[in-house]
Order: sequence, then structure tokens, then C-alpha cells
Amino acid sequence: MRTFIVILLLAVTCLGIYSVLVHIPFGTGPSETGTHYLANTRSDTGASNAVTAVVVGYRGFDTLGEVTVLFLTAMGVGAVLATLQNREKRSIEKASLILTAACRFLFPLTLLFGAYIFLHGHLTPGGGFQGGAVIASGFLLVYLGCHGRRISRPASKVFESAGGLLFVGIGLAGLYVGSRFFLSNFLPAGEFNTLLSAGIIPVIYIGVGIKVGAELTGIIDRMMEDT
Amino acid sequence: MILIVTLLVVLMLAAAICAAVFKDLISAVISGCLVSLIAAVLFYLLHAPDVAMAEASIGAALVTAVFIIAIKRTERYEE
Amino acid sequence: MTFLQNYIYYIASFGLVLTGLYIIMVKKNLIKVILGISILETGVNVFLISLGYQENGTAPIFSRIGLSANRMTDPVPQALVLTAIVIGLAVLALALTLAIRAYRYFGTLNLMKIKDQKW
Amino acid sequence: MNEIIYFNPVLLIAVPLALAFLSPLLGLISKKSVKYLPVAGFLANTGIAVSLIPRAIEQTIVVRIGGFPPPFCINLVAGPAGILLSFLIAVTGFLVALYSLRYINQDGEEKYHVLYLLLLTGATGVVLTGDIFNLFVFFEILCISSYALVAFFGHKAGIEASVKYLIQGSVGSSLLLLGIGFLYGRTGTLNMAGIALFIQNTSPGEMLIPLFFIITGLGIEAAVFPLNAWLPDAHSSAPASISAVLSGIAIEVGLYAVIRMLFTIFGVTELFPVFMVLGVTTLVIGEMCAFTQQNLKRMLAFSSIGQIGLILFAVSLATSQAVAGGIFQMLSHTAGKALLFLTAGYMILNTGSHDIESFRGIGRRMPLISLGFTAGVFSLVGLPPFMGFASKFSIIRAALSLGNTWVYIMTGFVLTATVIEASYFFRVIQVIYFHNNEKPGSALKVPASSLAPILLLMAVIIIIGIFPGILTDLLHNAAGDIANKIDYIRSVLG
Repeated sequence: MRTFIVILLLAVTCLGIYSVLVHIPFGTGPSETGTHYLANTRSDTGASNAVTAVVVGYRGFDTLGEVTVLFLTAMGVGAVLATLQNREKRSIEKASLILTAACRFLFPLTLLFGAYIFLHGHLTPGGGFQGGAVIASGFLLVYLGCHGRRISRPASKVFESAGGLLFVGIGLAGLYVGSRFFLSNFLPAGEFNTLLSAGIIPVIYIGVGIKVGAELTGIIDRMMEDT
Repeated sequence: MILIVTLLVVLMLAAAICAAVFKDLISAVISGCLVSLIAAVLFYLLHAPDVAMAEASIGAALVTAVFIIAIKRTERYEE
Repeated sequence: MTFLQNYIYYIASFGLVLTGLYIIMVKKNLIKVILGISILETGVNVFLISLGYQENGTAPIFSRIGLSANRMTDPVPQALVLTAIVIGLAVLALALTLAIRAYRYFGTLNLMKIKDQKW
Repeated sequence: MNEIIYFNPVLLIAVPLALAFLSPLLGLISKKSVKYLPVAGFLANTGIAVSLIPRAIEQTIVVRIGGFPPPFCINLVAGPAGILLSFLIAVTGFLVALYSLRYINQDGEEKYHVLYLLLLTGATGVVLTGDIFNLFVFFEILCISSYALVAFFGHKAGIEASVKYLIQGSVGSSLLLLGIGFLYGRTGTLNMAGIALFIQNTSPGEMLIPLFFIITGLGIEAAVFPLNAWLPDAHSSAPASISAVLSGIAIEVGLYAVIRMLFTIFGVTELFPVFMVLGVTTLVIGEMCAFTQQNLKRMLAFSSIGQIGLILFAVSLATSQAVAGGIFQMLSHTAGKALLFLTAGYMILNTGSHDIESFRGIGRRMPLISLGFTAGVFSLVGLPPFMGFASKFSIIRAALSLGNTWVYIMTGFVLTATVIEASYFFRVIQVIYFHNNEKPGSALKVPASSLAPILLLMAVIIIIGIFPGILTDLLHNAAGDIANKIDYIRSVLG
């Protein structure tokens, strides 16, 4: 009975969705806003990756909010698990030497790759989020492969703070320097398509990368605690 | 090209339905991971490499890892 | 064929959305429901990305000289989806943490049994 | 566009965010000091908001983030309504932060304070933003911090409530995102003024489905009737200080977002009767459920549902007078409900039970707390000379001045609901003062930092109740800001 009602509900949803989609043709290219961004990315921000220009430049405020969401979740996961009493004890089979050695070998490479991704966010696909996620997966690797190795909590807190403060700090600096808007690009645009270009965008992406890496690692650390 | 995309989409929807049907939560989560992976491929085909990267590293890898950690700490089979 | 060409991505995304909603509404296992939320979010993301697609276009990256801005896909939905993916992960992590806690208290993941309070 | 740089509305969001990001570093140095961050942050925000009120009344302040021209950047729109609500958030946030300095004392309290700070930052973002996707992001901040805070005490009920809340909330957010996707695909912009401009020039029927998705998504947070199943559990099992902001701020911010969508973006005047019926249904159901409760906090939570219904009813009358009344009711509900939850927190701490019967004779033992509770009850029920009377009266007057039979019937329901509300609240008052306990229990010492906000809220309720005139101008400006779509579009897009 319940299933039937649900399917009926879904069918109605389906019809509604269909009636909207006939008005949104597929494959017609960018909207008005998108076209404007594509045409002006170069002169406005100096980033060659237009997605980065939108994420950090035009819609940087969303990114700030999003970093906050991650920060919040790390806090929330910590708060929810903080009061967890009588933790279970389980015997864990030690990983084999090959696995441990491979993880140790791959870990620095993964970190390097993550850093590469967020440093080149304004030039190639990728950026702070992807880089941060890669860094976190590097830590995850260590957690899974090398039994007993844990991150240092104070260090991760320092990175958390530093990344976030870098972002907000640059935003506030933009309010008082240069064109006097929050998050305005007050650094020189540099030469197009080189590493040192696009003003504040790479700087913010470094902050985001560090922050996302630290938060995701923190979330995994807290969830895996004592397992 | 369109045939490849259709195949991928069929596979993706099949994986999603598998995620709904499987009683073993680990299998269901792996099916969910497959959904994310194919979605990442679709993003790439839709000329969105940034999103494809994010979906592959976050949606497929980290989400699955977090799910499996949670299943390890609770129970594996759906009643 | 043209039908497929026009609608395949929409079918994909809304197939996922409907499957996700179905799981959320019908399944009683908490982790299954959270998996449903994840699938629902993936569906929404696929829909958003398919909004700005351009036939025979390129990715919106000026990686070499000679790429014209007119033939690029829309960067805005891509930026939105990047945000949405990360938010989705955040919600999932919190949800699963709560599931771990709930399991500790109730000894079950069955939502019908996680029920102390009533309206 | 004259943007005075020192007190820019963006600071209302940036300052708390900076403080929140600072907290892990501060926590390394001294864990105790983190709890002063929300107090400092909201004190600063109150100052900024006060200094912005006169300018916002004069002219809507449009902040361009990143410095790009309006439809192509995220912009904050600080009109009278937005600034008024962010002022409300800052003041309530400050008072409740003061209250929780001593009220919250358990492991991980520094996390509580940061989450609390971000909860209200998200709320401020929702009321100020002029971009629909940015609204979604701030909405998520608001929701995620409330999920975590509901579960903060870590007891059974809190976890259960949080799980339910999270599932419904995240489905709601996905629907909201889907609706935003529809709007973007259709209109090609994410700017709220731009979307409004587009919709003005098309047939409204086409926009019904996106409207449905967006209102459903936001309505879950706003606890409008069929979407409010999570609320009683969540609000009753959270820490009292959090219940106060969830009831006083979070659902009202959700409702504000719904109102913004209805009035400014979609402009669907044809649908207002539907929302009027929804509002009255929410009101009647909330009050009837509250009537049957034995648990004090659940009773207050159901009463919040009722109040949301009343506000929705007022606003859907859609005259400028009624909208002003609705906003006034928002203010008085925030003050009254915050006061009730804060006092209830200490009453519950004293007796160790949520059961109304257990508060016998507490009026003797904790006179000030009970007095605060009584003032809150009188204000919510709408007795003169309290703030609630002025706001309810202005709603009823606006409704009756329409001269529409249908509205008369609805107003009748509203008055009936008020009577129900009065009856269950007075039952509590009776227990507190007139039922004597056989053996008098001990009285809990309430720390000054918790007592001060209670007294301040009481003072506010009485002062505004006696002189409602001091708010009239502001309320009318705010109502005009919400109801006047053309002005909104013009001030943003020029």
C-alpha cells in the first residue's frame, strides 16, 4: 500500500518535471549569465579556467559559505561523537608489510598531487576542493593501511584556522584596499595562462585547498577514531 | 557516441536500482559508488572536467569510504 | 535517436532523482535512506550540469590559444555543482555520524524502531 | 551607489565567519575563551545593524561582492526588511549567547559555541542575500548547524530528533536545489532580481513547478503544515538555548525566505488564498497539538508551529498593513518564545523533568524565572500591555479591514486558536503559581549571565508593548520592501 502511494507520488513528480523540461532544451549552450562570464573572464579575473573564475571570482561568496559548511560538519561530527561513551574494542588484523610500505610510499605522492591540483586551479581543471579531497584521500590511505598512525590534532586545527582565515582575510582586505568591495581582486592579474596570474584566485584556492584537506581529514579521523 | 552515453546511463540507473534492492549494505554502497563513478564519466562527456574530478574524488571515493566506516561501526545487513 | 540525443541526460538525472526519492520514502534502514539521499543529490547534480551543455563545444578552459568563448559550455552550473557536491558530502558525513550514534542507543538501524517520541 | 566602507552589510556575515575560523586556533591556546566568541560577534553585529538601519530605510543598500555589476555577481540586498531581521538575529543571538555562557557546561562546549555562531551567521546570510544559489548555501549552513546542535546533548531523544530532522531537511535541500536548477535553466540567471524580472514577463503558470519545488524545500525549514513533522522532536530535545534560537530565529528565517520567494521572485498573488488556508491550518493544528501536551518543551514547540501559521496567514493577506503586522508578529514571537525557552531551561534544570505537573510551586522557589515565563506567556497569548498584543491586534485589524467574508471566517479560526493557546498556557501558569508542592524543593541558583538576558527580553516585551509606535515606521518600510517587487528589481538592477 505504502509502496503504491509512493509510486503514485513519484509519477506525479515525474509529470511535473516533464512539463518543466520541455521548456529547457538540451545542448543549447550557455545562458545569458554564462555567456557574459565566458566573454569577460579574461579581462575580469585573468584566470584561464572559467569555472575557477566563476567559483572563486564571480561567485566567491558561495565558496566561502561552502568552506564554512565543511568546517561546520567537522565541528558537528566532533560534537556528536564527543559524548560517545564505552567505545567498542575490536581486534584489528595488522596490515601486511606490502600494504604498509605501499601506503607509506604513496602518501607523499598523493599529497604532492593534491597540492599540484589546487595550485593549478586557475589554469587546468581542478582546484581547492578537488585538491583538498585528494589530500584527504591520501590521509585515508594511511589510516587504512598503516595501523595506528593518526594525524596530529593541533596541527590539523592550525591548518583549519589558517585556511579559513586566509580566505576571509583576503575578502576583508578587498573591502579596504583597491576597489573596496568584499572579495574584490586587488592583486595584479599577471600574465595570462601562467602560474602567477589571476590575482587573488590562486591565493584563495590555496586557502581553500588547505582548509578542505584539513576538514575532510578531520571528519575521517573523528569517524574512524578507535576502530 | 550517443549509444555509449545511453549504455552508461542504463548502467547507472541499473546500479541505482541495485543500490535500492540489495539487502547487503556494503553491496548497496558499492552500487552507489558505481553511480557516482558513471556520473563522473558523464560529467566529463558534458565538458565539465572540474566537476568530473570532484565527483570522482569526493562522490566516488570519500563518500564510499565514509559509508563503509559507518557500516563497519553499525551493522551490515538490512533487516 | 533524436529523442535520445535530446533527453538522455535528463532521463539519467531524473531516473536518479526518482530512485533516490523512492529509496528515501520506502526503505526503513537508516543507512539505506542516507544512500538514497546521496543518489538523489547525484541526480540533481547531473541535471544541473546538463543545463549548460553545448553540442560540439569545449570545456570552459582557455588552455590553448584559439579556443573561442562562443563554443564553450556554461561554467555557472559547473561552479554550482562543485559547491553542491561538497555540501552533499558534508551532510552525508554528519548523517552517518548520527547513524552511528543512533545505532549505539537503539541497537538497530531500522527507522521504524528508532521511535521513542510520538506526536 | 554609495557604499560606505566602514559599515558594510557584508561585515554582518564576514565578522562572525572570521571569528568562527579563528576558534580552532583560539581553542589551542585556551578552550575557555572560545565561548566568548559568539558574544563578541553578535555584539559587533548589533552595532553594525543599528548603524545600518537609518541608511537602509533611506535607500536599499546593494552590496556587490567581488565588485562586478549586479546580475553577474552575488549581491547582498540590505533593504529595511533584511536589516531589521538581521538586527533581530544579532540581538537575539547576543542575548542567547550570554545565556549559554553558563548554561552549557559539558564536554566539547567550545564546539557548541562555534556551531551556534555559525547557525546565526547562516540565518543572517539568508535574510541578506540577493542571489538564489547563495541563499541555498546559507540555508545549508543554517540547517547543518541545527542538525548538529539538536544532537548536541547526545542523549537518546536528541539523536533521534536530529536523524529525523536531517533526513527531511536534506530531502528539502535537494528539492530546493532542483528548483533552483529549473529556474536557472529557464531564466538564465541566479540573481533574484533578474529572475523576478524574467518571471514578470512570462505566464506565471509555467513557473508553478519550480515554485512548488522551491517552496517545498524552504517550507520544510519554515515548518509550514504538512512539512513540519520534524519540528516538535527537534525543538523539544535540543538544549534550551538552541530551542530558543531554532524557534525564535531559524523557522522564521525559513518563513522569510518563503515570503521573499512568493512576493518578490514569483509574485504569485493568485496563490495567496492557498497560503492563507495553509497558514490557518498550520495555526489550528499547532495549537491543538500543543493543547494535548504534558511536556513543557514540546508544548512550546507546537506553539511555535501555531505562531508560524499565524505569520503566514497575516502575510498572505498581502496588504501592506497585514505584512507589517506579520513582521511585527515575527519580532514578538522571537522575543516571547526565546524568553519562554530560556526560562523553561532553568525550570527544567531545577526539577529535572519536562513534565508540566512537576513545576508545582516553582513560582515561589524561582520568582524571577517564573515572572519571565509569565511575561512570555502573556505576550504570546496577546494580553495588553505586552508586545504580543500589539502585533496580534495589528494583524486582526488588517484582516478585518479587508471586508472579505472568506477572510472573516479565517480570522474567526485565528481567534479560536488564540483562545486554545491561552487555555493551555494558563494551565501552566496555574501549576507554577497556584499548585503548591507538599515538600518544597531546593531552588537552583541562576547565574547572573543567564538571568540578565531573561530580564532584558522581559523589558523589551513590555516596553514595545506599551509603545508600539516606536516600531511603526520601521515595520512599514520593511513591509513595503517585501511587498514592492518593482522597487526591489530597480534597486538591484538599476
